[in-house]
Amino acid sequence: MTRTSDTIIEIRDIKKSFPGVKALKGVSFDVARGSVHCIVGENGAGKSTFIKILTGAQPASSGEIRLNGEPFAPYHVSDAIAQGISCLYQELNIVEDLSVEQNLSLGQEKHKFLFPKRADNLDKARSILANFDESIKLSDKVSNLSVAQKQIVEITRALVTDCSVLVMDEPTAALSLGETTKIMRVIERLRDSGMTIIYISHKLSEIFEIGDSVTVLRDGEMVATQPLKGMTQTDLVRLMLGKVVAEQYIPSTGARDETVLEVRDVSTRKLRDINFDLKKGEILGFYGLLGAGKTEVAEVLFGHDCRGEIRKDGNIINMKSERDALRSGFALVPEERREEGIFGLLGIAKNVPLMNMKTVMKNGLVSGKAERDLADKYIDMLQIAASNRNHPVALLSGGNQQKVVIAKCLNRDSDIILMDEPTRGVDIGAKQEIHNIIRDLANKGKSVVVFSSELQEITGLCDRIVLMYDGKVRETIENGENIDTDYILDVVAGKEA
Amino acid sequence: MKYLMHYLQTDMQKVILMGILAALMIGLSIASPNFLSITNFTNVLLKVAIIVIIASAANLLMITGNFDLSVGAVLAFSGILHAYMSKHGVPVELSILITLIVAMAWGGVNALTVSVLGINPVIATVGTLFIARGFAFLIARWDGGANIMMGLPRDFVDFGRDPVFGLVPLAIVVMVAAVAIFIFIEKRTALGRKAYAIGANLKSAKLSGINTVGIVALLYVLVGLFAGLSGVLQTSRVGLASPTVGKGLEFDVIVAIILGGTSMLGGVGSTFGMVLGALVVGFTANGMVLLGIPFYYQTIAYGVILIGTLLLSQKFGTRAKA
Amino acid sequence: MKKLLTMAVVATGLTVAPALAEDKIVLGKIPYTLEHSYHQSIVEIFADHAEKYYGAETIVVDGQANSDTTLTAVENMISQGVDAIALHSPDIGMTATAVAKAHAAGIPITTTLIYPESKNAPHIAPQEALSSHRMGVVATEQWIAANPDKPVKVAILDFGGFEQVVALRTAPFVAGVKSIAPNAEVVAQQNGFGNTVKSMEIMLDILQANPDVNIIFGANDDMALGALAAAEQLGRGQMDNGVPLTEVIAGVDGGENAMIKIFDPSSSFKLTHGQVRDNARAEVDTMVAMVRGELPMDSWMEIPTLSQEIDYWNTSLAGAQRFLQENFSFDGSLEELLSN
Amino acid sequence: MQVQSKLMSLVKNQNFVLLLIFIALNVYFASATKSYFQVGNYFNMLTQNAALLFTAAAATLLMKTGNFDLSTTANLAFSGVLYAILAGMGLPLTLAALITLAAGSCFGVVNGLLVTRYDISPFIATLGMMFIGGGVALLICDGQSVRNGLPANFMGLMRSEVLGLPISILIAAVGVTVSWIMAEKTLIGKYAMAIGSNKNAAALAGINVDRVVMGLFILVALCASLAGIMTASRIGTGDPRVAEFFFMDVIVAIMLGGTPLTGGRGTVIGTVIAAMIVIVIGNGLNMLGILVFWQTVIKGVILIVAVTINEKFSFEKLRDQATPSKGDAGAGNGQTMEEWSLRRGNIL
Repeated sequence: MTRTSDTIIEIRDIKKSFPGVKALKGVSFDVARGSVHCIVGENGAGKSTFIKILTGAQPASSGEIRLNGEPFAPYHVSDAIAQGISCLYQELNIVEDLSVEQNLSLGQEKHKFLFPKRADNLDKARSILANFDESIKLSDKVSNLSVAQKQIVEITRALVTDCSVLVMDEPTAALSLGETTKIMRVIERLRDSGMTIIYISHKLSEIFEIGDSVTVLRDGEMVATQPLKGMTQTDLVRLMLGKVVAEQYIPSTGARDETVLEVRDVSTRKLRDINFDLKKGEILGFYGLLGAGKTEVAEVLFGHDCRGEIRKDGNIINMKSERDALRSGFALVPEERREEGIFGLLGIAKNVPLMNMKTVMKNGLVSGKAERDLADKYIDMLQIAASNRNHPVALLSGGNQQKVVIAKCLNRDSDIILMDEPTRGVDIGAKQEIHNIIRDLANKGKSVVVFSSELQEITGLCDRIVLMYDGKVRETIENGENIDTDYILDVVAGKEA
Repeated sequence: MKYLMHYLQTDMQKVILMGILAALMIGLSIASPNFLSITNFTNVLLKVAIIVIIASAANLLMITGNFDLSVGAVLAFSGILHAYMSKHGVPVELSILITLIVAMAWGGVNALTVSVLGINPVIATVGTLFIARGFAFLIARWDGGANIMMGLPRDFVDFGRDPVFGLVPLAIVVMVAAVAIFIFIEKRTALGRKAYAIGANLKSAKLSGINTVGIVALLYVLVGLFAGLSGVLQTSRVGLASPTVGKGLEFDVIVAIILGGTSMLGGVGSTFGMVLGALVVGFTANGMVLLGIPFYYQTIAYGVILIGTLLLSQKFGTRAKA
Repeated sequence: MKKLLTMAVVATGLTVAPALAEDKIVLGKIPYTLEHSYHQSIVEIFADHAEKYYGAETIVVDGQANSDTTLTAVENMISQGVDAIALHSPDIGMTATAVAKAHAAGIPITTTLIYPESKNAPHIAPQEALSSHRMGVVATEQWIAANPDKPVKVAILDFGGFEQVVALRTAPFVAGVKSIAPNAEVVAQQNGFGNTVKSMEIMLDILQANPDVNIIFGANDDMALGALAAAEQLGRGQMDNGVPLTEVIAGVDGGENAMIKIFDPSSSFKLTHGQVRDNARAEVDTMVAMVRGELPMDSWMEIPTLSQEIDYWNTSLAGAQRFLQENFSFDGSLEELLSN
Repeated sequence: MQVQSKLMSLVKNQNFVLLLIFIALNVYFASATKSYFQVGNYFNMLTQNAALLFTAAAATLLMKTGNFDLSTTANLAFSGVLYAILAGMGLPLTLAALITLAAGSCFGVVNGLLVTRYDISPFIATLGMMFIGGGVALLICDGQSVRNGLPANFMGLMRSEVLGLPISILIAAVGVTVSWIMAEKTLIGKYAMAIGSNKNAAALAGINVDRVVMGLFILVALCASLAGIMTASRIGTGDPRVAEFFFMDVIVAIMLGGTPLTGGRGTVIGTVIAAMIVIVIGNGLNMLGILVFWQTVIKGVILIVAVTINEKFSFEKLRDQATPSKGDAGAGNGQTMEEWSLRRGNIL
């Protein structure tokens, strides 16, 4: 009786303001039943706020949503779930200390006087899980699962509750390529079974791979809603930014003939016989799937215990801690910006010198003036958008936070800078700026090691690329005009040469 | 004016404390004719001196996200130890020195358990509290009584009672010095900067090469030192060392720090705010005794001020931010 | 395992487990709190006396000034099967419960200082009220004699509302004061928590609000000493060779710390009263008599002991020296200490 | 092989280790003093600490959410005094008890409101209530313990026996069992764990976090209030200064039992065994005639050593094996820095 192309959700002029900020300035569009509807926009465009309203986590200030033609104004998350809208948030929202089964029913248990009744949908849950990943058992403790597996548990949880609309907020942000592909297949299967999916992502390739239509938000306003068919990535980016950003590999200008770092036969519990060199003024990329050992290589270079030999400028160095690594001339921009990079409560001026307090000390004391000057220098140099250098860094946008972390790292003035996922969760404009900063560094004679799970970033940025698979270095290739991305994918996916 | 607005926005709690303090001053001046006098202010300062001296160090410790519940016991232990040694022939100066070293060792125990071994400070420092308090009683008992007073040499008491420059009591001088030292550490030294960083984000601090274990350990030792110093000062001033002193002092210290705007989670706070917090508590207690109010109202007032200040600053703090 | 080892080592190192020999009488003594020297002394004399005169064992469990802990101690002693219990309780109501429990188990019990309203067990009754009254009289007389023009103003430090402290100490003291100076006024009464440092802080505030206070009573010596320290800090606390100048301070217990001040002619802490030895002996004697069946265990009997009043003007130094030796196992010389 | 691995996992089970310690202590005390290992003594220990047992069991649930209550001592004293006052006024004991429980639960309501509605940290909120409650307890009786006009059956509650068991032991058994059922068999335990482990996830899963936390604060307050009634009935008077260290004992038992202050895990069984260990040590040392000051020292040493063993040996190894590589662990904690800082900015 209903056609698959009819409208399931109508959104009419949704507005939301927080004290001092208008997060949404009137958003209206329709979502077709059984489609994958993507929402894109830069950080701060209002995507997260919109999702929170749609899923009942926050009320809208004004406007109306209709679900299946009926007015829909969820008062609480459980209202939305009861009416068939489930959401996968950007952060994993499962409870590590509970089992898979307990997580699947969390908050939705049927009960009598708070005693849970035996779940009647366990078989269903088991079969859904098996569909995605047979190795996950209902009795497994979630803390023992990988990130992708946790994500699958979250998806399963939504499916078990019989939702008709599944909202996914950057589900692949923390996933490796292989795992992303897996999730893409899952989404396709869900769509084919008639579910409506609202999909939010920074990764344009994914959107074009699975999306049917797209809504573009910019600064809290809806810029466009249109089918993806017939659009190009450039079209979409233009809509998002109002300007086109193309990324092309530009080789570093340095001579790159002096070896500053030699890593020989380094092994840990997760790495086997790692060998590579790093030249002065070079950007070296590490690429591989999640679990291939990129992060572990970064850890070894930043003072983690290992067997094997690391030579810097020809001398064997022996590092036992992060502080040893810093002393030996390494600096790290860590993967988890919020948890390992910034000091959210402190202002930019206090964040920047923390890796190298000497730069703001005069006669053994901290000089306020030196601190301010230093902060201004980096705000200027890295184009950090902040109204005030004492503003808590936690209140800055993701890209600007990342720049603060980089500034802190640059201030160390180390010879070798390690960057683990330097642009994760950063919007496209800031990403470009960060890449320029990295190139600049290399051109000034620093050596940069970039660990990234984004191939585009690696090929657009690095002079040489180390390909990793299963804790081993598979191959080191020179970047160039005609780099073969298909070949790279084959190597990191473990395909034998 | 603009500066004032900025101040209002960022330091709401301090403003509220100043307001409470001003209201207390005005109210008490009207209610009690004996309130407004130099001796009374000296009394209040002497009373809060012990709290402020310890809280100066403990404040920076809390800024790193840690705290110490053993300060009261270490204070009692140090007082008793100092008295015991002085009584049994150790020169007062040497005795003070040894006491301070032992007090630092108590801080070292906390440093070891909390900072190095990573035990939760609640349990670890309560353990130290029990041990130090138990030994305080035992030392007094080994001396042959429940406290030590008789046979203390004259210069033992003189140390605590003789005013500095014939004007200011030593405890107040030490208090001012402690506050000055820690404001200085907070504003002008790498130690202060790093303490804030540790409290703001421990993991980032580690990856930035900050010696997190060492700094937290150092601060525990400093808190021990200042608790010991307070014990020596208090014992000397009173002229009697009792193992029962300082019960509940750990809460007084924490209340002063929290009232002053330091977060238990670390990362924010200031020595200046802590001093304000201690003064509010001190003047409230002083005023209530001056007015002859029974002591249990003081306990209630304590709780009301603590919760009330936080609620107020929350209310006005958010409004100012909006 | 480590923990167990620590436990074992520590415990065996410290224990002299009292062997509950069949033929020996075992006496249980529950002091109010071992944190005060008065109670440390009484425990010592108690055990000594029990051993010397009756060959009896003593088990001591601290009541820690807390009715819950004290009752727990009573219950545990009952289950340990001691022959008799001596209880110095912090609370009247709880004492009734403890006595009832001991009697239900057929164990004789004595109470000290605090007795249950049921009045069904022998009670050691130090005559504190008498001496407190006398201190009030002496202090007021001395003050008025030296300062006839200054009306008597009293400040009191107590334990915060314990009724027995009111009945035995503060109320009789005030009555004594008023018997000499009917217009005397109690201008401040605050909780000194039985603690010298707290008392000092609070007395500073009291003297600030009421600078005309001239008689101070601390409901134990620790509080009186705190009051003295406060007075000294304000440049008071002095006497001119025993003639009151600024105020007169009185305490209770009579330990050596207090005594040395009382007999210092220039200090204003001048009176106290106390009794340790007789209380301890009376407890032991009564208990053994009950165990032997010479005394009924469940009928009221008051065994009065003198809480000796000691003050600078009426007690000789030799008398004070003897008091300390008898009650606090004092082995020094008061005279020598005073001359230092 | 299998037996061995089972044995290994048993050794790594924290509760099993605690149980071993408990048994070892009993063996030691039983051999060191003959008055220890007797039915009467165990009855004594349980009667005296019945309140601690069921309050700690209930507070375990609260601690699992990452919250705790320092005001239990104040509540206990306040409730005991109020109960005695009401009974002394001639109210039937049942009615007096009900009114007292209602008044005592207000502690939980205020604590809960301050923590959930006003985002004040549980330490500060309940510390404030500790001061206020303690003051009010002294205020309503003017600092004097209440025993005037108490009915003859005032102590009946703690004197009566059912099937030869003192009623207080039964109350403790029922209380502990109820808490255990709540923790293990009902959704409350699961929700408490979810809230402590990942508050965001719990909220987004549709759990009313505030209501659960509030409910548990009230539960703990009710237990503390009942503890007050039982204590008053046990000692036969409403004493405002009773059980000074009750709150500390409760928290120590919970933490020794393996529930961290931050919540997320822990068991009622662990708490109960840990509480029994604390109780047995106190009783045994008294039976051995060890000076109270040495007992204090020993208590401190045991506390530090036991928690060190708990945290460093049995548990951490388990965790190490369970935790996947660092890269995977990242997104676990739901509370983001921004939220933290904003919240802190508002509160402090």
